[in-house]
Amino acid sequence: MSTTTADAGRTATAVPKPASMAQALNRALRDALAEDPAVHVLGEDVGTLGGVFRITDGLTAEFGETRCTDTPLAEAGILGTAVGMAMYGLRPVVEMQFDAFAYPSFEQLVSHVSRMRNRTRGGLPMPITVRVPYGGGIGGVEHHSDSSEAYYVATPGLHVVTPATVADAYGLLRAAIASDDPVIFMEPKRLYWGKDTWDPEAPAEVPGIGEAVVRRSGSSATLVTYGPSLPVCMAAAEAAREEGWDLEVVDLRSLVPFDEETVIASVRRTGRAVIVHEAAGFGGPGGEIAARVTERCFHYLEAPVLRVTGFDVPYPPPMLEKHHLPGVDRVLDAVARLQWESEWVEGGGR
Amino acid sequence: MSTTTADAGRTATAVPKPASMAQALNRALRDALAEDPAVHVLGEDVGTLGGVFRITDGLTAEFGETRCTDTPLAEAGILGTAVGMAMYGLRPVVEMQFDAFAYPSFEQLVSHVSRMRNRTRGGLPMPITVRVPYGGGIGGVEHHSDSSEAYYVATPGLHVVTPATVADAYGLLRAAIASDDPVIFMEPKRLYWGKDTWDPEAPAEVPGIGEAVVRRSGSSATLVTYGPSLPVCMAAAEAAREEGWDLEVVDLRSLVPFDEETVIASVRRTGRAVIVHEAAGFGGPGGEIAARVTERCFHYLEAPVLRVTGFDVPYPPPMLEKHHLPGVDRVLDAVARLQWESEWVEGGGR
Amino acid sequence: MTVLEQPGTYRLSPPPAWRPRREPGPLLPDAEPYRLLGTDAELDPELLLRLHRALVHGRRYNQQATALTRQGRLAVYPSSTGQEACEIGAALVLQERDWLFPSYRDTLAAVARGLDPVEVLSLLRGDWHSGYDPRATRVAPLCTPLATQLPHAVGLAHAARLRGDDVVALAMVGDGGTSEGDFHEALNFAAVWQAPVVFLVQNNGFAISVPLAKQTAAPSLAHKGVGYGMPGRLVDGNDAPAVHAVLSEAVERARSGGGPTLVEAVTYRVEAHTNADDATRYRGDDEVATWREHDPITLLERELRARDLLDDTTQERATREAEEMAAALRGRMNQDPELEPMDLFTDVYEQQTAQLREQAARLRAELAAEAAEAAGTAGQGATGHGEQTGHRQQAQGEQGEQGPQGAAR
Amino acid sequence: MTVLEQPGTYRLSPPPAWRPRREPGPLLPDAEPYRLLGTDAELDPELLLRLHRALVHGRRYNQQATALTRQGRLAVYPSSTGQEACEIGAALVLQERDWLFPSYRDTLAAVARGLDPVEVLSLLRGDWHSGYDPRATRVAPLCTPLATQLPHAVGLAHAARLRGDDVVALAMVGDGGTSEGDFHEALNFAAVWQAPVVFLVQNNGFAISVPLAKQTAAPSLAHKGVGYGMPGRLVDGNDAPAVHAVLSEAVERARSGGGPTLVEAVTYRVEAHTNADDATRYRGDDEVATWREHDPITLLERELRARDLLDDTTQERATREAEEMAAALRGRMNQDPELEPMDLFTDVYEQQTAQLREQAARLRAELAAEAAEAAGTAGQGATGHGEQTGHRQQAQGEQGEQGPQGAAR
Ligand SMILES: Cc1ncc(C[n+]2csc(CCOP(=O)(O)OP(=O)(O)O)c2C)c(N)n1
Ligand SMILES: Cc1ncc(C[n+]2csc(CCOP(=O)(O)OP(=O)(O)O)c2C)c(N)n1
Ligand SMILES: [Mg+2]
Ligand SMILES: [Mg+2]
Repeated sequence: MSTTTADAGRTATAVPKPASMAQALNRALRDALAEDPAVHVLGEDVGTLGGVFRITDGLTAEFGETRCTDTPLAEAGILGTAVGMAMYGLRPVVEMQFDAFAYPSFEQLVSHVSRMRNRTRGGLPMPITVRVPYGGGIGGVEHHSDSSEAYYVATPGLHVVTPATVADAYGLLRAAIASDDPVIFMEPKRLYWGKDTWDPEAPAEVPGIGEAVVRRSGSSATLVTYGPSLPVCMAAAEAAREEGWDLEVVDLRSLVPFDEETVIASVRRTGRAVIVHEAAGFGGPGGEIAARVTERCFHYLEAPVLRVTGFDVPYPPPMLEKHHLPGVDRVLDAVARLQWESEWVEGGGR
Repeated sequence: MSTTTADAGRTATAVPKPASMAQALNRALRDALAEDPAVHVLGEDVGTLGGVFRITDGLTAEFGETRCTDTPLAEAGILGTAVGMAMYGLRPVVEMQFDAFAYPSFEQLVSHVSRMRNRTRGGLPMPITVRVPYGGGIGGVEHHSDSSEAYYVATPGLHVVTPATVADAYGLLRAAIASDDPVIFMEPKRLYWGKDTWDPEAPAEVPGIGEAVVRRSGSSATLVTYGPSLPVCMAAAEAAREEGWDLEVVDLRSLVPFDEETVIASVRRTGRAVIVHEAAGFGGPGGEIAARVTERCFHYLEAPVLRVTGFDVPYPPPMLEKHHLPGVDRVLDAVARLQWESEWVEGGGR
Repeated sequence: MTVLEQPGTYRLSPPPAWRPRREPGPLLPDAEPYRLLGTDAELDPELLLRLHRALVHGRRYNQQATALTRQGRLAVYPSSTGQEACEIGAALVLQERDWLFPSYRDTLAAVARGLDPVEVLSLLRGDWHSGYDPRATRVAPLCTPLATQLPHAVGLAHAARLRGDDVVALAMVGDGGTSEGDFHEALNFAAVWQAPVVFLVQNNGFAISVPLAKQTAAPSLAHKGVGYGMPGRLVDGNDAPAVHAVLSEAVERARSGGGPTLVEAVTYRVEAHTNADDATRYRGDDEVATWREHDPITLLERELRARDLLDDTTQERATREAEEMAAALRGRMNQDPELEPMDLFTDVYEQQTAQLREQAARLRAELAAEAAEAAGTAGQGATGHGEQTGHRQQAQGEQGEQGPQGAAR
Repeated sequence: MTVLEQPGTYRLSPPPAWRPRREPGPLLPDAEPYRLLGTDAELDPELLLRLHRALVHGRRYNQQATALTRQGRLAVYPSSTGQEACEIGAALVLQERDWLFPSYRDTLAAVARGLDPVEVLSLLRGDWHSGYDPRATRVAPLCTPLATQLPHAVGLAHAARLRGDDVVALAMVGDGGTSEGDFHEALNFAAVWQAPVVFLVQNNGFAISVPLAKQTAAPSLAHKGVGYGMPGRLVDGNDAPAVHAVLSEAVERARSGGGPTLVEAVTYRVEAHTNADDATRYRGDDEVATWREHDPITLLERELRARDLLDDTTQERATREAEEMAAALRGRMNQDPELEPMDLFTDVYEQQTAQLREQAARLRAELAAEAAEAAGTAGQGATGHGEQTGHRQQAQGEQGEQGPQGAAR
């Protein structure tokens, strides 16, 4: 990359041009800082360095050290002080350096951030955005590729949002920062550098937090997905045409709130569904989605809802990750298992 | 209670007599300490006090301070030092004082305990038992009644075990301590003091970790449950007779490994299922179970698998908890929604 | 000036030119806890009498709250009997605009700050989590997970400073709580940011049953300050004017930009950990007796008498007022609190999610059914899990949402 | 004797009789980092030469590993160039039975301990997580989550002591890592249990881009020791014999039951954080240049020359041996590692769960299909996501498991 994120943002232009998700996120932070003096960015290396993924590039230079602050190296401390800042009316945007490095802040998140509004009867809302770069596929070594969303999804009081497009990266991050509720904003690392046509000077409006979007219409079956698995599903849908399947792809965009209506409408239409995510299957978000879809679409379903997910193992080392990550083939295999033949063989045990 | 736990254990007798889950757990720890010098109990107040629930009562007196040790007040430190002890060949049994107070140790659990065996190719197994008193219904104030199992279930590499009977409390805890894998041993607080006929001198063998048990046979529908919700389901099954339903109740006993075969066999037999747990529904273990059961029982099912769970809210204050906890009525309501009429009304939207 | 505002000054030089980044000497606590009672220090009589009255009230409040547990009016009460000088000191040194961050043991500090005692006791009564409005009272919710409120205090103090407000945060924690990682991270952030915050450690000798020496091997807890570059101060926690003086100085330092202070108050938890605890399991009466002789009220009264500041009338008045306060509290706590089950669903999010709306509707229906049943009960005697066939009947309307047509299958 | 073995000695007495629980003085670090080079201390010539050879090797190892990242042979490499004296010192002071707990930056310490460098580099190469057997080598897995390995070291040292084994654990952490809660909890446990463990903090001035003064306001990191009741020692981390001496003494104290020590070695990270980092974003060349003049190898060679212990021949031999080591490493690292995708499922649990068996079977089938396809590819040129209709066909056999009979619906 020769243009830095900051440069790209500063160049005024009316013509939409390719931008990366990293650039859109940077721009969202910049615009939020500029518009609202209550917004403060804090985290490890977010200042001079601009973050290890350069998402905060240029912010300290532009807004000063007190608006974009390098903290001591302690995630519970970062989130805990953010709670205090929010108590005083600020809107902290916290960066966790990697998925697995958010774990030290888990107690603050579960015991305080998620409950503060409720326990104080609305007295202390927590307008905190926690940015968590997550997922694999970037060749990261151990502890750098976790898909940790299941933990957040199971915690009442949090919003869990994850963009899969450049425009959503901007729009959803702005919405997260503007939200008076705590938002876990999960950034799919491997989509950081993918470019899309997007005009940083006129960022298009996107649907808000809690609205799923049908990224591709289809009639044979629905792929329900989010974040890093959206491109996989789009590619699978493309490839499926060769096999005669016309797949619909729903991008959830936020896991909490969960847009049940959009998903259910799609599955009722197609009668079949596969849920795709990178997080381990067992106990992952896919189970919840499958259960919910099934409950409300039972008699519309031609086959059980299937899931294609990461295996139920610790995230593997980079040289093996391709075997772990749900790819196009695995998605198509699952689609194939959606009982397309009208008669089906009587099953024995496994 | 006039007999203390320790007394009850020491009184030799051949006749089975009532014992509480707390007594059985205490006995299991005592027997494990006596049989294997590698077993060490550690936690906050586990020594002289015998733990706030008295589960470790008398252990320090009997085995000395180095076998049952009061640690400094730091859960990450407790679990982290247990990791080191396990690396040296010991078998630590860690007590977390309450569910929510295990959160500070979350990073050690996820980043180390659950992965150590895998990352070292079996070189460093983690025979650690983490005892977590969990769940509500005991009038506990904020942060004392969490059902945190969803977090553990979503973490590959951990076993998640939870007894619902006195005999299981003993048998499963012994099995957990004997396991070379890390076990999150979740103790349903509100069952601690319930008594059952159980002979502490001849603790009956119970099925091992990973085996579910059918606690009540029935033909109309299956209730799938575990831990604190087992008694609720048993009572519901009893009450359901009056409404003409003959319910089967499956006690999972361990969430990981998950005994798919027992559950699936039951649901295939009955054709209907309700999953009952206290943890919040959204992202809770019930979604996983429902998804899995549906996947493998799809054409056997007369109705979608339903769930009865805690609401998706922070655990409420004690005076309101009865409204939150899944009770007999809510279970029966769900059973009633299992589409018993052969014709069913065409549905509109919600 | 915070380090944030002085870029460039923070580099280590290579060892030949190495020097400590600040002088450690002034950060270390004195060799003995600071004490005023029994010395001939000049003391403000008005302050002494104010402290006395507050201590007497505080003691009575503790007794009354403990009594309320026996009557089933509180779920649990962690008493601060014997530690009143710390609780009162913390409350009195703060200005109205300052913030207090109490732990679960510090209801007395909140009450002494002027909060409604019934609201303060909500958590322990069990009708809600935080019974008062933190922004209105500038008292953070009573905090149960140990030491977790300390970083909140730092963040709030930092935020106030960034906004140019003259606000100090005072955070309370126990000796046991100092072992938690959050204690460490909070103190470190506070010192690096030079946040206007005061940490008050009440070293009452125990964390439930665990005595101090199993908690730390440090010379004192105040010695932890130097590791953060923060002054550590040691004070006799049963010497009310000393606690007041040390905390006042720390608050003043914080307010004037001098950064955070760690104060260790050496005191003793005279009662059991809570009403549910059995302290005889882990300590003897002798130890308790020794400390009872060092009781904060006794010590202060001795001093007041010695200085001719307290006569029987004044003493009796304090006692009488305390009795009145206790009676009022008792009276109000003997009322059943008003409960609203639907509150389960309010304030989980700013706007209820669709899922929560649905769950709320379900609970509302249940409550309505229960109410209807209760209304009918007098005549019919039905109890238990609702009417016999109620479940079957009730479910009819809800079915069929899962499919287009029965025949379609 | 650990505190566990002395019940009764640990009570606080009321303030009138208060005294520090141990004398703070001896716990505090000296005012300056300990230094041997450039002094006229008596030094063991053999040790000096051993250190020199190890430093030269270590530097070359760092360079080679960094070069391997450019060739795509390592996913990432965090170099310890400039910090070799600390890495080597840590390795050399340990007995075979002792344990080393390295962070991700400390591959050199593991290599200097005698481990196979290719195995040590597994994590950073990406073929597996820990490439060596920790029990066989008594080196814990390289640890990425900061400071989290410190409590492991404490637990292991404690366990060894309980078993009566004469084992010391040495744990390494960076200046940034000292801010984490786990650092605090580990040091506290170690001191309370008097565990035979040594904590070596390599203060290299930065945590990635964050300089020390944004990390702590303490006089030095060694000053943190007193807050745990543990001696804090400060050493010039670029003075190899000084590092060796201070660590030896600490290891000796631990071994003889004297408890843990916190050692801060003041050093500098001369290279970027890793090959992926751009250090010019946060520091100037001047600072780096200053520190390069204080290079551990230069300093040691100057001393050796001054003491007539190093001639050109010896120096050349060290360089030549280092080159040989580097060439061998290069050669081996240029081989593709053998990968076994099915390893994903081994050692997750002692026994595979039913779910994992099923998932393993699925991957095995995929691999077989891929292999078959690859075998056929040469002739047919098929690529992409398998054969065109492969998915439809393949799925046939697996269906029907979900129901008793199609007709039954
Ligand atoms: C994180 C956490 N772990 C454990 C507990 C359970 N617990 C409640 S009070 C207490 C002891 C606290 O001791 P200390 O900090 O000295 O305060 P004190 O009770 O003496 O006021 C413990 C272990 C808790 N509340 N939070
Ligand atoms: C818990 C955790 N948080 C964040 C990170 C990301 N990270 C990796 S290295 C690093 C800086 C470490 O600095 P320091 O401890 O001084 O060690 P050094 O790199 O200088 O050797 C950070 C923030 C991590 N590895 N673990
Ligand atoms: Mg205490
Ligand atoms: Mg560093």
